[in-house]
Amino acid sequence: MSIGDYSTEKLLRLYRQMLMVREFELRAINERRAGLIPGFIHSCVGQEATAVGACAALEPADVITSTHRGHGHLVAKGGEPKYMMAELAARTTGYCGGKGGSLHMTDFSLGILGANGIVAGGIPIAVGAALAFQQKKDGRVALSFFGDGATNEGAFHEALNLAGLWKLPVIFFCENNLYGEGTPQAKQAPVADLAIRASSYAMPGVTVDGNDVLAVYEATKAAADRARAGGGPTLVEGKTYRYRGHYEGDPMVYRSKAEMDEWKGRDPIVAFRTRLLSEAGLPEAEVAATELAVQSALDEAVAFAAASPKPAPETALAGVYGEISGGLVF
Amino acid sequence: MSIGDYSTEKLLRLYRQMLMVREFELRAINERRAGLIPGFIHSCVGQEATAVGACAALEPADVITSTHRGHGHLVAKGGEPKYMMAELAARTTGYCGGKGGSLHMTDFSLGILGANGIVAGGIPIAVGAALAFQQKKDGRVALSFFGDGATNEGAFHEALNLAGLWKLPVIFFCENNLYGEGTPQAKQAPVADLAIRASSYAMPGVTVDGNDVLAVYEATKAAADRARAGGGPTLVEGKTYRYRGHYEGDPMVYRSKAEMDEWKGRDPIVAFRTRLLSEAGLPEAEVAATELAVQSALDEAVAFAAASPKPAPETALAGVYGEISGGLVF
Amino acid sequence: MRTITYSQAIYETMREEMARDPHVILIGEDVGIFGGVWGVSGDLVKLYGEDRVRDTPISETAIIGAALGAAMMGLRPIAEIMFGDFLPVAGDQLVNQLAKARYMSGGKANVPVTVRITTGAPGSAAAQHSQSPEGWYMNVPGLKIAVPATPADAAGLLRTAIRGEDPVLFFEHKMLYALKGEVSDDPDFAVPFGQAAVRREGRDVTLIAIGGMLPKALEAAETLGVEGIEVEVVDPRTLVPLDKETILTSVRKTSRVIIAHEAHKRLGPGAEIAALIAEEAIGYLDGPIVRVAARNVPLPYSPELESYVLPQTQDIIEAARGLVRYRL
Amino acid sequence: MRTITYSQAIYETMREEMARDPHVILIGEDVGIFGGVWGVSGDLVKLYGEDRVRDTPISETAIIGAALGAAMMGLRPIAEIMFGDFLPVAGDQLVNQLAKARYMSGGKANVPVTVRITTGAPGSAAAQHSQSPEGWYMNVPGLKIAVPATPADAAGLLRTAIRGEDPVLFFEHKMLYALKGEVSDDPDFAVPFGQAAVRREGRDVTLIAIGGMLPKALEAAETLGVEGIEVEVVDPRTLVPLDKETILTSVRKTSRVIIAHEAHKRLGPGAEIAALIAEEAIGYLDGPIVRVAARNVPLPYSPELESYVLPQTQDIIEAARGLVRYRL
Ligand SMILES: Cc1ncc(C[n+]2csc(CCOP(=O)(O)OP(=O)(O)O)c2C)c(N)n1
Ligand SMILES: Cc1ncc(C[n+]2csc(CCOP(=O)(O)OP(=O)(O)O)c2C)c(N)n1
Ligand SMILES: [Mg+2]
Ligand SMILES: [Mg+2]
Repeated sequence: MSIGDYSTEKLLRLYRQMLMVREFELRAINERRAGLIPGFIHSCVGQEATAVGACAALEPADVITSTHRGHGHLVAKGGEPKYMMAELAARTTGYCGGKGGSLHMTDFSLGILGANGIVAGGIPIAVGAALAFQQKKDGRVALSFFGDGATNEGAFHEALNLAGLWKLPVIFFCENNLYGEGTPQAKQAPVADLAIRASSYAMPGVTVDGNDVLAVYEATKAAADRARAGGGPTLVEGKTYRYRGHYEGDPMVYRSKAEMDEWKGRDPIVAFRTRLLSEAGLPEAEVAATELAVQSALDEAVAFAAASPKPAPETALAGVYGEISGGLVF
Repeated sequence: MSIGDYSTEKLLRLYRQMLMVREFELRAINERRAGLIPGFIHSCVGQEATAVGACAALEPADVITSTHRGHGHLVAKGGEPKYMMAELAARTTGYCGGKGGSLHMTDFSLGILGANGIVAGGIPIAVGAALAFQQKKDGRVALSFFGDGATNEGAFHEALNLAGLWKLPVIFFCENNLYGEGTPQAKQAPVADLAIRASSYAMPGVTVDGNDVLAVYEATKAAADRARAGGGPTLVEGKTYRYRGHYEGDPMVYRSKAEMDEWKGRDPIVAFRTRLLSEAGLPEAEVAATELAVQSALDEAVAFAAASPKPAPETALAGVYGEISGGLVF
Repeated sequence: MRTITYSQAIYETMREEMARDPHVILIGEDVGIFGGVWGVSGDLVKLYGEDRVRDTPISETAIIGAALGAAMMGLRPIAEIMFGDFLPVAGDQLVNQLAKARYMSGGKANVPVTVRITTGAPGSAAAQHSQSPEGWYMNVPGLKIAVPATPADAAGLLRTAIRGEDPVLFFEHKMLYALKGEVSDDPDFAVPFGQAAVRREGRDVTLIAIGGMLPKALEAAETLGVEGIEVEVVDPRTLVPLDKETILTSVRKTSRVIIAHEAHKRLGPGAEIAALIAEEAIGYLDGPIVRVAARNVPLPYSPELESYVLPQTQDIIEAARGLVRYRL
Repeated sequence: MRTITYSQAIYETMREEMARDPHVILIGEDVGIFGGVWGVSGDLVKLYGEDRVRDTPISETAIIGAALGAAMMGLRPIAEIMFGDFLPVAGDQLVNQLAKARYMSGGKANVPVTVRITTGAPGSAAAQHSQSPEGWYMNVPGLKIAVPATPADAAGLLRTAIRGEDPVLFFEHKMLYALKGEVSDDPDFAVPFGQAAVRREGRDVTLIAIGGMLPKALEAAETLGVEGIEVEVVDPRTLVPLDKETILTSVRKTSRVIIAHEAHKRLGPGAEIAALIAEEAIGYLDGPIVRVAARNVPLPYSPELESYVLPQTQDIIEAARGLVRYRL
């Protein structure tokens, strides 16, 4: 597909989402410094195209599992910035009422089964969701995001094997940003393209430019179509890069400025904006309006979070179980 | 290599070991029925060539980790039938003084780091041994035996990745007997040749006829040579078949008599005996003498086990820790 | 009422619940054509097909994770873990995912997962096939833990687990599978969690027996009764939630407590029960809180060593005799 | 003597032991160039090279398994698990392999493995990065468990662990890393396992404080002292082996016990200590055995919720006041 085959609306939506992901995080980082946000933040600045391109290939009823670096996935799957910001600010109005924070945001109504603090922890869960879809024959698809580092966990292996075996409607999306915390990918696995691991599970594996939102979309769409048609799972690897530290505050001793600069020269948002104007011929004004809209949505989100109430301490005890039996030792 | 390239001594040793594995187990099964042996037994009858061929490629200082189906590995790595039988009979003279039983037999002096009751549990341990060898540069090699079913455990994946990454001197030997308990291999993984999984870890993978002891030996020898030369690990898959139940008593509802009969027609011991006589030209008398020697060693082993003392109950408390601090709550 | 084994009670409850609710599925190693290594799932695969009774690869992490994901999407999976010893292979999915999914989501995730797990020493199965992990996850909020000791409870607690909305670790003691007992014919027969059963009344000693220790406890109580020591045998039935009231009521009556379980003594489930009593009923006690449990060593293979390590009926009897003689 | 932080004490001990014995290696996620996510391993990779300080993939099962295998072959690995919450990812290798290797082999396997693990809530890290798993493996015979609460103990217990022959789970509390204290200059300075430390003497209440609770316990004792309640603060230092004698001696003296830990209350390590006291010193008690611990819910993200769930200094103070007023 060429960029001309996409509707203006679709292109703008991709652009808006990528921008929202980036600006949401930059705001959150600021608000954390300003004291609104108590917990730590793992940003995905630089990686917006994988989250947005992959989720654009899904239907609203499809589901995702996310990671510790999950803000992008949430926005891309339709997450509301104001509920996200409120969760980061630990407010009752946040996605988890302040109980989860960045690592655990969940919205079942949007098919977001949860960020996850455990590397590779969400992969088997996505496989389980896909099992339910296969069983119910409801045509839905599950997609699991995870990093390059996660592909070295046993959970990755077991989950992919089960999915390949049962031909489950699931997409395994590896965001290969070349590092797991401070350890380069080459020191974590002896293979450069992680998509090769698909062959152990008799499923297709494809590596795409993770900074090209359309390439990501197309690869994921093909995987989703195959999954929906009963063709089973796919492993998609998007090569990308995170600009900021593993977490905010990371001194980043493990990589060079030259490497970072090189990747910043391939910025997914800047590149896409250029293409929107030059190749797709979108008017600058429309693009600029989108940018303004993102900023004002974020102003609102921050204001909403700041104005929302903090949870009452005793409410910490609620929500552990679905059935509460009064008086029992829980 | 052709069979003519092997010394008579070597050929006879391979034959004796395979026969010992088989006869040891048949004796043990009998002795279990007779009441000498209290625990359960997972026999490897039919799979003797993988254990014997693989260990023949190792040096005495090399080490192995074994499985729940480990009697063959132990015999092949030099284990003494009498200490093995005594362990099965839960005597103080057994390999673990009666504390381990079939699932946990260990002899460090022979490089046997232990059978294992946990599927895939021994694989990371072998990798650790190989790490020590690499660190000490002592030229030793570790070999981990495991079944087809074990390749679906996360531990398999993590261990092979680490070994491939660090180029550790270790051999991963998969005894693919087509079943994990009652579940056929095809219902456990979507790939038929498990050696393909090596490619995820940038190591060579090879599939051999696991009923051909020389083929197993040669593949393992090549892997051991490579490992010793700093070339890193290899995944070797030997296709074979177990004749008896997963455990003694298994009703075997999951497979057909036709399938079993077909494999019995490819018996590794019978086939090798024929080749010894016809191709290698060994005199029948020499082969027969070997057979007699095995039987009398086993007579001795059983007598030794039966005559050995049972452990005193209180000795159950010893051997949990290396340093015992009197009076403390352990 | 019908008289069936503990194993049959579990099988029938699964069969009935699968008939009643198409969302109930069973996944695990060899649960299909093999019928379960312990024979419990029997012909379920013939009755409900390979789609709903799924043999899995040997992948405990994937089994628990898949059950969790499927539950979030509306199924009610029963996952079988063949030996409790293998639970740690699925450690993360149990501890960090299954247990916490609801809470982390702010209460939104529904997690109706029943994990059926065998427990206890079947005899000379050694250190990796004999453990009693009932207590291993009690320190992990979010899981419920059932320890049925009779066929009726096996059926009734399992039904509660399957129909409930929370993850349950359901421990089936291998040596109880053949135990026979009466089970209700009511297809809705369920035993609520958090209600202990007083299996025998007595005024002298409260004997809290967990899971596989119940038969031994009743045997000990019988012997002690002949000696004039009247033992009240309390079966907690679930460890989480724990029926504090029934336990404390009995303790207040007898003033003497023995807790018996097959798990190792150190920080086994009995430690929590003892601590609870020491916290809430200390003034009623006429003697130490005694735990009869496995010694703190891995389970050895040799029958002589093993029976020395495991708690025996005789150990309970001696503990009770000691207790009634005890003067504070 | 020098005054250094808890973190520095661990770093220096590793550095010294690596200098002393070439068999000591360090493996774990980001222990090399990153210097450890908690900064503890610092420049060790520069000092000892990538061969002895190995960054691993994110593979906790392989990390523990590799440490075990290497130890069997004569190395003395230190393995780092970044957050205690991740221990269950390596569950089988810890529970069924590392803990049991010696015993199953009939006592033959030597298993000198030190697993360094961070524990405790660093603040708003939520349910999967805040847990205190000190008790999770106490029911698994074969492991030793150290819970250093001071820089000196961090150094001394770590040296004992590294030089010992058994697997040790060494829990480093994240909120103690910056704590300063005096540490001996003796390069052989070691603190034996199984010897509790009485951190403050007192006749009214025995307060057993585990790991990160020690500073809070001492703070509470200070406040209570002003009120005339003299608290004896006992730091067990190791949970396995546990120094029963020091604990019981203190309890016999004060007749009142509080146990404080950051782990959840239900079947946290305090349950074993409480059960032990209830078993061996019941006649000395003038009141209930009180546990001050985290509530039985996963750790929430919100600071308000989190501090409600975690045990606070004030909770200890109130428990002590209640105890001295208590009449049996
Ligand atoms: C089981 C587990 N081990 C370790 C960690 C600590 N940790 C958090 S993120 C991370 C790196 C993950 O790398 P990758 O999968 O490549 O994702 P990225 O951070 O690059 O997006 C690590 C090691 C964890 N959260 N869970
Ligand atoms: C972690 C774990 N899961 C399940 C089992 C039960 N189990 C014992 S052997 C076995 C089958 C193993 O299959 P495979 O690896 O092919 O070896 P084989 O028995 O065929 O030699 C199973 C499932 C176990 N021991 N450990
Ligand atoms: Mg990464
Ligand atoms: Mg097999």
